This record gives sequence, C-alpha cells and structure tokens, in this order.
Amino acid sequence: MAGDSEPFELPYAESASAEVLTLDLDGWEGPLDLLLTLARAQKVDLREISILQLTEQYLAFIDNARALKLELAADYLVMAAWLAYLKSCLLLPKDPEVEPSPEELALRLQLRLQRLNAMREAGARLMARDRIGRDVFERGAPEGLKLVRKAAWEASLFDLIAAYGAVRARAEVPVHLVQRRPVMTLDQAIDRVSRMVGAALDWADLESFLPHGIDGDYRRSALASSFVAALELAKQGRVALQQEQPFAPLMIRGTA
Amino acid sequence: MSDEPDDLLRALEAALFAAEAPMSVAELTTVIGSEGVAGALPRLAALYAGRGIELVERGGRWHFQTAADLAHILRRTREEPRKLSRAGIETLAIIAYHEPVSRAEIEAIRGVQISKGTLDVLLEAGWIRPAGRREVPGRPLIYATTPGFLSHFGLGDRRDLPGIADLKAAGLLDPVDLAMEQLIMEKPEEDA
Amino acid sequence: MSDEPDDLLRALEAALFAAEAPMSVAELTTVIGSEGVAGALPRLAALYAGRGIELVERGGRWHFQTAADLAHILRRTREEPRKLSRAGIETLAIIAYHEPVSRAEIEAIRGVQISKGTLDVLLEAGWIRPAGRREVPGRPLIYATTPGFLSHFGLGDRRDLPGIADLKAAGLLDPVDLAMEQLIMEKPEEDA
Repeated sequence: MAGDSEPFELPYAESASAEVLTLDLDGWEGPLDLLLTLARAQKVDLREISILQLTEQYLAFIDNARALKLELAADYLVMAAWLAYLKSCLLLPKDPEVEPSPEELALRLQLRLQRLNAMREAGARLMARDRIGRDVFERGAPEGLKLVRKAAWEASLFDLIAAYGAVRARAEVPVHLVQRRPVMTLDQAIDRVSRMVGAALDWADLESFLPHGIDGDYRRSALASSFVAALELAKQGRVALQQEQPFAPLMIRGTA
Repeated sequence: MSDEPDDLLRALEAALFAAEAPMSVAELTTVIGSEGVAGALPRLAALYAGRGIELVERGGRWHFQTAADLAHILRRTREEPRKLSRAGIETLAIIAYHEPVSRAEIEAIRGVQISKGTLDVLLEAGWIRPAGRREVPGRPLIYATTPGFLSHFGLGDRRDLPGIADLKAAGLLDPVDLAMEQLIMEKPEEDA
Repeated sequence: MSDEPDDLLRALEAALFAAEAPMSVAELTTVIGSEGVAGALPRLAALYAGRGIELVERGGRWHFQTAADLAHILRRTREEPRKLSRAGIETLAIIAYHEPVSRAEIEAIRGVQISKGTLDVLLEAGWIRPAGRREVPGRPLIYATTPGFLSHFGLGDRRDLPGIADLKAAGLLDPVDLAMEQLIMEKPEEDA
C-alpha cells in the first residue's frame, strides 16, 4: 500500500539521469528524515506504525539507489545496516539474552520518528502564523525615540570665590625673603682666635678653638672662618702654623 | 471606542507609534515619565481592536502592527521575508519547543548533523540567541529563542507556540531515553 | 469616535501606518484597490483628532504623525550632573569679577590660555552671555554673567561677591608656589 506512495516514487519519476536522483536524495535531511517520509506514507498513526514494514521499505529504497549506482551518504548506509540487523532480530526467534531486545530497539526508533514528526509539524505551524513583514507590518517610518543627554554643570559659590582667589594669588608679584643663616664672620673669628692664642703657650689644634657644643652649618662656618683667621694672623706674624701632612690636624701657637 | 482617550493613553499611543522597536512596560514608563503604563496598555489595545492597526504584546513588549487580514493590501508592495530552509525551520522549531537546547540535542532529534550555516541564519535573523552553557561534560553552548522571535511569529509568549501543551502532555518534548524509561516502568502495570 | 471603522478606513489606516513615506490619494487608491479614498481620508483624520497620533495632509500627501503637544516624548532630555573643570570655574570667576571681559583679558588675568570649549561650557550652562564687542582693534567679543548665574550661586547682585581684601582675610589667596604647582598640574587638561 505504501510502496507506491508519492515521496518514495518521486525520485524514480524524475530519474532521467542519476544526477537528478542524487539531488533528490539531498532533499532529505538525513536517514531519519527519509524514514519519517516513508513512515508517513504508511498513512497510519506513527504510534501504530509497522517498524518491520518500514525497515523493508528503507532497505528497498537503498537497494534501488545502489542499483542506480548512486552515491549514498555514509549515514544512510549506516542506517541501512542497522535496520537490516533490526529486521533479522525481529524475524528470528526471541533470544532473551540479547539486550536491548529488538522490540525495545524498534520502540526507540518509533519514539524518535514521533519526535521528529512533532517538530516538523510544529515548524510548519510556526511558519503559517501571521508573520511580521509577510502578514502583518510594522510602522513604515517610525520617528524614533531619542534620549538627549544634557550636562547639568555643578559649581558652588565657594568654588567660584576660591578659584578667583587662586587666580589673583598667581598674578601677585612674588617677594623673596632670604632667611639669615647662622655664620661666624671672619672678624669674629680673628678676634676669637687671637684672644685664645694669646693665652696658650703650646701647639694646639685649630679645631680646639671652636666654641664648644656647636655642630652643623654653624660649626662648618666657624671652622672655615677660624682657618682664614689663622692664616691672617700668621701673615701678621702673630701666630705660627704647622701641619705634619695633608689633612693632618692644623696646629697653631702664638709667637709672643 | 466610546471613552475619550486620556493623557496617558495619548502619550502611550504616541510613544509606541514613534518607537523603532517593541517596548517593554519599563521602557514606556521611562519615556512617558508616568506610572500606570501596565494598566493602560490593555485599555489602549482594546481601543484598537478591530481596527486596521492593532496593539499587541509579544514577550512582554508592545508594538503596533497592521491587522493580519489586510496583508493582501500591503504585501504587493513588499518582498517576502527570506524563505527558511527545511533544516532551518525544523531547527528553529526544536529550539523554540525545547529551549534551552544544545546543538547535540537538536541533532539527536533530527537524526542528522546541523550545518553551521543553519544556526547562523537563525542567529542573524535575531530569532535565537546563545543562552549559556549546559553544565555537563564539554559544557556545550545552549540556544534559546529571543523576544524578536516571539514578535516575528506573533506569539505573546512561548506558551502560545502552536500545540505546545499537547506535545508536552504527550511526552513528545521529552528525550527518547526518558520516554523509554517511562514506558518500561509502565510495563509491569500493564502485565498485571 | 462613534462610528465603527469600515473596511475602507481600516485599509487606509494600515496602508498609511506601514508606508515609508507620506502617500497621495492616487497612491493610496492604487494600494487599496478601491475608490472613495479622497472622501475617506478626512473621516479617518477625524477619527484620530485629539489622539496621541494624528493623520495630517501636507501638500496633498497624507501621513500619521505624533501629536505636536507630545513631541517631548520623542526627544527626551536627561540632565546629568557634571562638575565644572578648574579652567571653567576660574574663567567664570574672572568674568564675574571683571565683566564685561574679552577672552584675551581673561587669559591675561589667568596667565593661561583658555580653550574654546571652556567658554562653550559656561555659555551652555547659561551662566555667561556674549555682551557685545570691545571697541578696540579686532573688536573682540566680550562676556558678562547672566541672571541665571546670580540665581545659581545664590547672589542677589554681582557686588555681593567678596572683594580681594575679604579673600585675603579668608586665606583664599594661596601662596604663589602652590598656585604655580596647580597651574602646572592642570595644564595637560587644557591642552586636551
């Protein structure tokens, strides 16, 4: 009854050349799709379908395609091999050792066909709905809704006044005040060294002439000024200077 | 159309007419700058019932569109939307009825590999979107439909998918393994 | 809006809604494929009178448009608070204390060039306005503050601004070195 159904026959009707048949084979979305097409040709509810009959139809189809020397995609051949196995299992006496049973395999195939069929029908019903751009139309030239962002500038009166203060302060003519640094003048050093040399009779280290308990910049200033004072006093013949080697302590003694 | 449209209805009407895409209640509330949008939309839709243009809700978003029975007037000036291949239609149906669904799951139902182009076409049309990954080995990408899918096919909601309730009741949206398990479980009962 | 829209009105409504440009009576007659368009259009327009959208004729062509009083919905403005830059606040301060002043005078007082953007921001904020031209060579534009400036800063009058002596007393005349440092720090900003 199903053998002469339309989808099965169609390829033959148009098989003027092998190429056409190949193209028609491409029309199936895989072996499951081909099986479903054959199953639907049985014109019974998929739940009532005879898997054995379906298997025979599929195998016949593949044989015919082979006879026509058509190149069949591997998955069609895999399905054919599997169905041939299923067919033999279904025909042979039951072997309770075989798991899963051929009936279970057949049921599984039936369930898959039902699911694919359900989705194929759902797809067709979906496509038949009132679709935008085909059955219903949106506004042709919508004005569009625009959001314009506008900055709300923020500044306080204090910011304003402080900014003006900063500008004016920058513009003021700067006045530089040089801080007085602690120094011992040359006059002070001559006065001090000449007084101290007058009291001493023996050689003494120049550094011992510096005031006690001073350090830092003032000590360096006092040392420098005292050295120049010693040279000045030596020039005047009032002191004698002696140094054993470079960087050794500078010794000083009164000549009086 | 007895009652005079109030300010809220007028504002909604204007916003929805001018909008370039369907709008949610939240978006409309922002645009209109007033509350009560959710309640006013069905009133506005009722005002347009039976007219040449209709206000419809699709996936929580609202838009105006021409009445379906007037398609013959408008279609002559327009090209048909791109025709989807059979693989495309089936893949879209599987995603819509099973979402979220992975590529392998789609292939299991169709019994054939899907070419990359099929999913690309559906993605490009804005009908499906990647919806994360399935937390199974390999973490495959899963797909779901978009609000644009609902709008295009005139569905208020996924529950409006044709026949989805019947398919669910018949177990036809369950995987084969699950269906087999249930059938085997039922068996002893039948034998008894 | 008493009469039930008839088929012709529905068809016109849909055709005008879906149209990508305003349509003439002749075009509409072709699309609808029925006579009586010219008479039906004013009826359709009357149906929409006072609504959020209106059917209007412009130069023999008809189209739907948003009601004029709802134009604000199409173009919403949102204010986003932004702090005025240092260059901006200093320029504003100089204008406030010395108005009317030219750009060159502002730069002479600030000791730094000001970018055009700085004045634009102050103009946009509505705090300054062009106040004519200085009658010197080049006739430069001069700027003054606005009433909006006074109200924003809570001043009754420009003379309410504290004088130099007040600023000094308040310690707002920063030491020169610090001011120089700030000047150097802000420079890249102004270049940008």
